[in-house]
Amino acid sequence: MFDKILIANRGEIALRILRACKELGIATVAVHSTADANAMHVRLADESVCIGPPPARDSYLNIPALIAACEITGADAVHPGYGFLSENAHFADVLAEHGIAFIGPKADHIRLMGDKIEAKRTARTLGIPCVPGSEGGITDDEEAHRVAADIGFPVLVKAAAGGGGRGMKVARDAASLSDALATARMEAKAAFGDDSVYLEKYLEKPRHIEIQVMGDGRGGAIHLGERDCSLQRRHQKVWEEAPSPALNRSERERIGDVVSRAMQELQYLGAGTVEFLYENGEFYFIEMNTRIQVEHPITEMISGIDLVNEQIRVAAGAPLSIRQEDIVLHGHAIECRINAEHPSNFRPSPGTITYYHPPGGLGVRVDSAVYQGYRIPSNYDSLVGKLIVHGRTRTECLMRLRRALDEFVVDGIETTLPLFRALVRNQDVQNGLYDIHWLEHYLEAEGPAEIEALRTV
Amino acid sequence: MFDKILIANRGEIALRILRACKELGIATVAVHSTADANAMHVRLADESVCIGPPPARDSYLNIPALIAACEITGADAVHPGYGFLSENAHFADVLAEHGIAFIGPKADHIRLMGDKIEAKRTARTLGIPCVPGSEGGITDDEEAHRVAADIGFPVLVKAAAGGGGRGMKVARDAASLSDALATARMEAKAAFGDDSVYLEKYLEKPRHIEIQVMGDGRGGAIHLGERDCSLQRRHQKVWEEAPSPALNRSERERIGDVVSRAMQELQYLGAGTVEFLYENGEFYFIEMNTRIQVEHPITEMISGIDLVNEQIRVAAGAPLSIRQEDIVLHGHAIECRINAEHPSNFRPSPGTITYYHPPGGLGVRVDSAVYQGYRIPSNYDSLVGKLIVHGRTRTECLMRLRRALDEFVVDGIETTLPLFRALVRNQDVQNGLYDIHWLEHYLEAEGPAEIEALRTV
Amino acid sequence: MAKISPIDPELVRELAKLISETDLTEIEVAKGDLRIRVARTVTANVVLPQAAPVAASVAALAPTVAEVVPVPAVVSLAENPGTVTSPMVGTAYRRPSPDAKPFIEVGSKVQAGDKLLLVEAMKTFNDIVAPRAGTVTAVLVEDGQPVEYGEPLLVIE
Amino acid sequence: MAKISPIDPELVRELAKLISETDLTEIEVAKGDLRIRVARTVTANVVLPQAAPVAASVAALAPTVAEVVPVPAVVSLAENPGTVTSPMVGTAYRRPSPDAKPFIEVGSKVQAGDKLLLVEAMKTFNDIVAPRAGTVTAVLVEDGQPVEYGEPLLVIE
Repeated sequence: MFDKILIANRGEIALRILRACKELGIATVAVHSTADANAMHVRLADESVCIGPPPARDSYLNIPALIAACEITGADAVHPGYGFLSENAHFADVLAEHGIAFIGPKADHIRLMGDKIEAKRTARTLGIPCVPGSEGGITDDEEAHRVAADIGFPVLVKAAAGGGGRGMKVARDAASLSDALATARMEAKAAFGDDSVYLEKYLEKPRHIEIQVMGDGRGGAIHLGERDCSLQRRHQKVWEEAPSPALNRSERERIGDVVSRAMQELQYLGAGTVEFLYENGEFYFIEMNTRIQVEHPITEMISGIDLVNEQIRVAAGAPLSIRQEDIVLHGHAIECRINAEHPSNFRPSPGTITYYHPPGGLGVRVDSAVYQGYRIPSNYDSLVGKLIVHGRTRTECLMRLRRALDEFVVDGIETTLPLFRALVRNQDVQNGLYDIHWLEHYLEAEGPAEIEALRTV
Repeated sequence: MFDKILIANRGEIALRILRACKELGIATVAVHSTADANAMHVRLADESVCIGPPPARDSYLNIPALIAACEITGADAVHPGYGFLSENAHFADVLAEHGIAFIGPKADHIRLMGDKIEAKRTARTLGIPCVPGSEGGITDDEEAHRVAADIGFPVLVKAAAGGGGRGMKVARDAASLSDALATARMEAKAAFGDDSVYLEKYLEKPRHIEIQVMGDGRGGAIHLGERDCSLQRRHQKVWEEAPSPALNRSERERIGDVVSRAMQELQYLGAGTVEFLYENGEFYFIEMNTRIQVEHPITEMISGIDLVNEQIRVAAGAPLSIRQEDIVLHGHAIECRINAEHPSNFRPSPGTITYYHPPGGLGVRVDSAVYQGYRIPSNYDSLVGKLIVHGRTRTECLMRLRRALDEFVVDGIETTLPLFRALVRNQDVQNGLYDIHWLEHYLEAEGPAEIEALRTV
Repeated sequence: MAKISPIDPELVRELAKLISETDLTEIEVAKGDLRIRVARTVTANVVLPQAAPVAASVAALAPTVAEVVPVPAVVSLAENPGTVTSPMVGTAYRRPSPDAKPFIEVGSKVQAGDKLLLVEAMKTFNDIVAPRAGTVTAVLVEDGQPVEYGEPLLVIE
Repeated sequence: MAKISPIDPELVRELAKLISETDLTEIEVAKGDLRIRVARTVTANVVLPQAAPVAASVAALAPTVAEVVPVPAVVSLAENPGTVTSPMVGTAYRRPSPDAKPFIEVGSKVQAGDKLLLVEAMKTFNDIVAPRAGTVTAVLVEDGQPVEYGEPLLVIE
């Protein structure tokens, strides 16, 4: 096992990693920019090193500074958290050159999954379902009709040379396909001087479903079920739950099995997430994240597995602590990402927290690095904390979330708490009837009024 | 189900009950003395009623005031919490007369278990093991030897008319029994004018082990395993854990089976705890508490059952939500009762909390009704809050408890946090090697110095 | 100096007015052998936003929130020595029976011991009597209104 | 005495204005036998015990706590315009090689651009040069001492 871990991150994930280290009896080194000298993880760490000025490129992304911090403290491993250098293969390489362990996947796998085209090709090779479409450009209408019938309507006709939405047409049935092809070709020709197009299955109301995996790097790999992260705003996840209200057990086992077998074949090491769009019972690969994710706690709540603890163990060469057959998912968990933002117009609201009182009691977990008197710096993301709630059923979880949101007090700054108070009361959310577009539509319609009504009375 | 529950209590348990009500969608009425007008449960309740001045006898123990509060708010049920009126059969009767449900056992069972002699007789009848001894007074030495051989040495020779330790002698073997009998008789004769004595098994280093039960009042009853509450100071529990480090699975199942069958026979309703002393693999009944207990959360953490939710359901006539065979105990949980007291001399320290930051993260639960700026009144008990920690193993639980205790900040008053920081680092505690006398001995020996060293650096 | 009081109340009042007007905490003036120093401790209002935020968030979140008794108002009324408060939780009645006329009205002159109201709790009617003689200047409860312990019922001046 | 008030309200008001304008907490003026003193307690800065309690409890609990850089000292030294701070995390060296003599000592006169120290990070030695001419009045690091970003290395006056 490692003796001393340097935590190359800040905020709640730095604290999360610090807690896992303490619980494993491993000494901790916090690094921080000058803006984070008073951060909670700095205060609680055994040692701390200031690595640079506030801009992330000069501090949290500063590889020489991080290596030097390892050297002067004698840290034998680095946990990169999420964001920053967590998916930087070069960082993993440099650490390896210096004989310092990187708590994450092999550099090759980071590189592979960081290249979106290569990632998709690999996924397909590994048997992970991708969005079906024509292999290459199509110039023949008959062939287009054959391919469309094969992948099923609606289909998206895309200019092969295209991008930015130009030359993209949706055909909902065979009758409209010829028109769509003609129009797309014309636009493609005009825009790119090339009228070849390709077809792809068009997903109208997909959900975002991702599978948590964990591998030992030697061909052992398991999955820990899915998370449903469909409630997004500008591609940012807002509310995540596990399991997905849309999946049944056999779907879960089917996709979980596919993914874990792929990870075994890849000899994947550490924690990872395979992300899919999901519609009408089918999964379509988007990308793979080769790191711990913000929303990992909901998987911990239903599986009983400490994912960061597990990351550290396998990075140190230990086998996985659990076998696939030992994993039993219990109940339901939801995470709300509480940001320092106006709850309905999402304007950032950095500043000092003048009063802070997190909720407590059964089934309530708060992962947050803030405290009363803490000033949220404007240099980094606006995450105040994550409220994670567990219940024996989804209904119990929703009721508990509602009461926990009602107890949560964060004063001095604007937060997105009222957004979640509105969401937990929303019929669609309660029924689990939402897709990746739902939240954007809600925020364009009745959302802002409902959120504002729940700010204060 | 009930529409509106009046919570006839204060502090953390009032908040605990309020949370359960909110999660069931039941409206809440908080009652409070004038000293508790700013209490958290009052602030979070749907309605609140001031029922009297600070002394408990005029407020929280004031039955007419509580009935009147039910009447003016239209509450259809009362949850009494623990302490105060929770084991007052008369209160249950008066509520029944007024057509208000009492969320607790039948009045007869409260009465039965409230009478210590009657409780022991009933326990014996129900097959619950009690401390073995002679049936009545013994005057004949030969009979005494026969009985002693039967119950096993060491035995306690007690004056039948005695009390307060006078006329009590311990005989460790047959050889010393005659002496002990003679001395005890002489002292008994001198003190009470009656030299008849009786024999009882003498427990030298017992543990306090209690079994959590839950009954539907119609003959359905289950147990949820045990709690080990041996770490006590002046008969006050300080640190509780579940499961007990001293019990194995077959012992747990054996005593659980005995107790749940007894509760079935009794047609017990609601939550209850059967308390035992435990030594050398044997259980000896002490008493039964006919209420929810302070330490109930550790059972919730390992069983996944919300005991207060279950109490409310069965009080409303619902069946138990779980069968015995559905109960699987997962991992290990420890509760620390953090009091507003000096950590080594236990002088009460009421006052205002000037800074409050509870720990968070995976496996950490805080049940507390305090907040920054809250003044702990001197009128009631000194419980600041309960820190409850869960882990997959006892070791993980201890490591997590240690890090959670390190994160916990309560300023402005003295608290017993340093006591727990010392206990979690203690070898005996880590090894689970303690009995009901351990903490008192520790506090007379190295305890105070170790605790003081962990106050501040 | 010994003959007349060295204190000039007017002077002190003038300084007091000045100190509060100017937001100062201390003024010292000396002229000749007269020296006056006035000071004011600005109550270091370590305004812990206790009640407010929690109450606000609760109120914000519980659309079913019932009428919470306005504690600040109660406190200030309760501090008025002429206020008669309820000695128990119950229901206040202003008349002995539904058809009878109220025991008292605003303006009624009362003697110590005069019956003012009834508070019913557990089917028992408890007399609320005047603690002293005076005139009823305010009646703060409706007939049949639920009252809690310590709630102001009426004011006798 | 009684005829004219010793208080000149205008004077006090003027002083009050001055005190708040200047951020002073006390002004005393004497002229002839008139003496006026005004004071203002700066609004009790709701001192949130942020750093203290957490740090204290942490320190209390982690017997393995390593040397935490004394932030207050750093801050005050860092504010000194003559202080040269480390531009990176690394290990500071005072001499070009183990046998050589130090680049500078306390009392050394330096020109802008003179080499003062080396900071090694990732096997690279980085020169720390004098930002201006002056005399070295303090050297704050030992040879081979780990330094963090912004840590004061020496002072040139």
